[in-house]
Amino acid sequence: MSRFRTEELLADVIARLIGDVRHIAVGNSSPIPATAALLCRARGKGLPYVSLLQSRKHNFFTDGGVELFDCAGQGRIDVFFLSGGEIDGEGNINLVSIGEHDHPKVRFPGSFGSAHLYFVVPKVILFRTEHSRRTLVPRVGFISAPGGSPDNVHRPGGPLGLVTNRCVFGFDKARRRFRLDSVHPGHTVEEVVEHTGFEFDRPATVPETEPPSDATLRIMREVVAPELAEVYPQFAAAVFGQRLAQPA
Amino acid sequence: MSRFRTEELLADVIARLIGDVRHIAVGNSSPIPATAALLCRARGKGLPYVSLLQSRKHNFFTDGGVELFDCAGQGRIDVFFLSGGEIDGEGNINLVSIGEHDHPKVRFPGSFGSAHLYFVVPKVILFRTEHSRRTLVPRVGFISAPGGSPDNVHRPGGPLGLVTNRCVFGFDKARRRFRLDSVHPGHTVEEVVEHTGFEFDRPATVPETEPPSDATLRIMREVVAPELAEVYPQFAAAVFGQRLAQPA
Amino acid sequence: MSVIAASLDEALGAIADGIMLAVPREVAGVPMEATRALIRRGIKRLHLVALPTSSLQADLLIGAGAIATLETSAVSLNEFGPAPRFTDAIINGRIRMLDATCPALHAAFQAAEKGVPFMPLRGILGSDVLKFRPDWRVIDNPFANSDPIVLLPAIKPDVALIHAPMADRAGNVWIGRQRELATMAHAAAKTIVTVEKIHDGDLLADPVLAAGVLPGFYVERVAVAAKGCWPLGLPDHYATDLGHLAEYAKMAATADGFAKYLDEYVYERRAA
Amino acid sequence: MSVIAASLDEALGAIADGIMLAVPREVAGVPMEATRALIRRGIKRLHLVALPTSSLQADLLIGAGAIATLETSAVSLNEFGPAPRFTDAIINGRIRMLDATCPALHAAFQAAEKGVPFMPLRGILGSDVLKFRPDWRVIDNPFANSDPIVLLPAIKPDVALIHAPMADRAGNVWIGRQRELATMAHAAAKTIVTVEKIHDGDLLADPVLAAGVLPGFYVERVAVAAKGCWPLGLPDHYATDLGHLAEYAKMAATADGFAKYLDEYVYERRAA
Repeated sequence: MSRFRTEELLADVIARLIGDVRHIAVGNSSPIPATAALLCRARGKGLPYVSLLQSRKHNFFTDGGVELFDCAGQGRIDVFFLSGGEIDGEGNINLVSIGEHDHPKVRFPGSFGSAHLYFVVPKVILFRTEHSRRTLVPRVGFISAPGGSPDNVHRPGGPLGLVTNRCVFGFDKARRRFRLDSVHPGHTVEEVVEHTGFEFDRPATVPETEPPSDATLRIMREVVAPELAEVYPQFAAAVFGQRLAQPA
Repeated sequence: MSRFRTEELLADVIARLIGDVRHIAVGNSSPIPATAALLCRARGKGLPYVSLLQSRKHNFFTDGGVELFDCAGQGRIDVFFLSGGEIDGEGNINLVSIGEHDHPKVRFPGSFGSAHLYFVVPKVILFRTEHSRRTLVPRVGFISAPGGSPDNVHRPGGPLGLVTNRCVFGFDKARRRFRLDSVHPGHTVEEVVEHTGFEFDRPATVPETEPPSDATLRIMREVVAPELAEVYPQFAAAVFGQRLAQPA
Repeated sequence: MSVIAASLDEALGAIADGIMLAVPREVAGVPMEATRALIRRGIKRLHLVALPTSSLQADLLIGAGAIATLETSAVSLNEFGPAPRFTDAIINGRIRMLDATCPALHAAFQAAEKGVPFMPLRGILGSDVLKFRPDWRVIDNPFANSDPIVLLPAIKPDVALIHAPMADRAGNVWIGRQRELATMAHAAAKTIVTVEKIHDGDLLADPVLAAGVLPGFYVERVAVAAKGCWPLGLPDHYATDLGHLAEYAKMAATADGFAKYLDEYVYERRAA
Repeated sequence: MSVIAASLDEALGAIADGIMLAVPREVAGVPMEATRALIRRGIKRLHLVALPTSSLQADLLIGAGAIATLETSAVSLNEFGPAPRFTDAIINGRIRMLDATCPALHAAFQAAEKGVPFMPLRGILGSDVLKFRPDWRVIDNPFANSDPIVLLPAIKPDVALIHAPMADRAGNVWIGRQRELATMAHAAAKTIVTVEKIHDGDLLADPVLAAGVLPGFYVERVAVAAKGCWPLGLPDHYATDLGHLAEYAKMAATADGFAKYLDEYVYERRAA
């Protein structure tokens, strides 16, 4: 069996995309991005700040539900994560519905804060573990938040890239187009092309996604996993064998 | 000597102007309006709420300095008190300066919240204990807050009347003009005319201001005075002989 | 009349059919016991505004036929998947859905809190959220050249219904960090609160407690509802009943199953 | 680098000549010890924004020649009468005065807090406050017909300087009910805090304390300044030194007297 689990690979990939920042915020039901954020913090010296919105412990907000968005509006959130029932080749995300708006065929939960955060958070990392033509589409059925905006629109933020279970796409803001940056071990470019509904750029040779180092795996399993268990007990147990604890 | 002090008369007059309301707010350095507000509360059964902005005890606000103004904007403050270095016959008040704005001859502290509260508090009671041609002028040198507004301006609030050391003026919102409603005991209409710089309406016979009843004086001296002492120790001592306490 | 109601049903009296009712997100403490009481009473045609999202509460009210219009940013059962009655009602066009985005709802409540007709907000431009909200406006920022910005109209609910750890007999409610509960109360015409318990003494007297208090001035009625968020949790007090939510997700997947759920857990008063 | 500064002067390092400095009203706790330290350092050309009013602090800074522009709604010594150095500077045109009204300043800070360019506010129309603020705008409410409303541009201070009862070693500051201190910190690029004392342990760990906390995330530097508001008071902690304020009012009435006051109480460090 492999030296690491897919979740560990994806968390490591995301941690590298995050880079050197001051504040990472992670929304609900995002255990892998949360793992990546806590990994960055475990490596750093007191920084970055990590706000897990579902957590009481890893969350400094004291001003109610508006503080996350105010904080982002102030330019004080450097990284956030978004997903989508559909994501298209221009980085538009759909969290609402497919089909006629008033009588849709499919309904998703809703846009949450995406229509604001996608505009004001400099590094928005798109994340979807189902990489298929059903999820990665030519054109979304509903734009919860657009991947790009006209030049006169106030938009310090936007998509940095898209991480899936098969590969990593970078996003070219000028051309509003994804670029295949690496394919995960055990996956192929052909497979990515076959399962991606939108057009994307790619170099002549696409590198394999760099696997997590032993040092990184050790930090994830020994430092991050126990912290994660407060918010994602099932995930921490399944992935890291962390003993189950009742969530706070 | 008289059965009551001028301060007690004025507080009683103001209490009658306040009438039956839910929430009275009183700004800084306003001991007589504060006495009137606490008198209304002492007579009521739990109502009205009284917010003395200088007090910790008689002040329920927990949302910082903005709450007073938000509360007023919500229509939840029924009565407030304003004064002015100058007050003119249209109810305009001047809390800023006299003379050329950039090089004034006289400078007052500033407008405080008047430019907002005068618009949104239904019953604003103007109060000035120096009734002279220096303070009650034909036209203020600077409009901190206007007495009236055009019909298309959102203005649920405005002046109810003006109480001075000599008399009580009512305010006619339609005609934007004061009307002499009563003259305090020991003062005369001629004296009011002589010391008032603006034109005002008056009936053929102007009644004397009704003096406070013994019951009212008892409540003021026995119930209100001790409450007042927290915020206005000197005033409570001078007017009601309340033992001096260090302000909170 | 004391602000402390003799019964939960009495406290909920002001919540009439057809009103605009504001309710909080899950981590702020959802008044589920009160929600069940409203369903038992047969509440109808609500315009429900969930600030900014909802889970079991909205799904339950929708399934029970209590909702005409739903205004929020998302409804789901989180780790237990989509909210089945919400999804079913939308796909079959049984409720009017006003899709929003979280900070837009916060801003709209803050506009009402300040007594202003609207609040500006960045982002949203070019989204279909904006396209399907003709009640929202876009203006050019008057302080710049060619800088479009969205304006959200104030949301003024008839009633805000919230749950909190405790209240005193003057109706002062301790909300702690859940500041949006204060914003909701400031924005709403009336606020009704269920609490875990009554605090003897004055919550405003102690400066440390007072920092987390919604003043009774804004509160219409208070009723005690111990474990009032069940099966959802009340942060720092009790956890979500995950087993029950899993059961709800399974039962509510079908109309029949949902009807059984109502019979078992709503119409039959559960033992506290 | 620890957020807790080794000295008050070190903590104030970010407050450079010519910056926009935001300070709170008297009841919120005025950092007077820090103000004296800035005067000793010879701070110059400040754009001082007092949210929403000031008393001794503004008068002292004006008298010391530290202020180029003052933006606030009122300056006075309250029961001790007009603020003499403020009045003198205005009448002799020595400072640029931006007269405001309290809720307009609160709204302008809230605009910066939300990252929006402006905030609307009722009232103000027809006042000379508006007439002398060409940086304020009036638009027609887009949600109504012929409904003029004032828009205030966001105020984004370079530094907010505040005082609070306590902070922990992570820079979390307990501000209690003084919520505008959080708004100031959210609006400002940097926030510097003096505190009565350092709290051992994590102020965010206890939900009751946490309700009154400004998170260290927003705080640049913290310095201990016991009795840091003297001669002003810190509500719930110590009262205003009325005798000293009376003395100040008398001395500051003349330029010579004010110079003597500076020598005695500012340049000569008072015994703590």
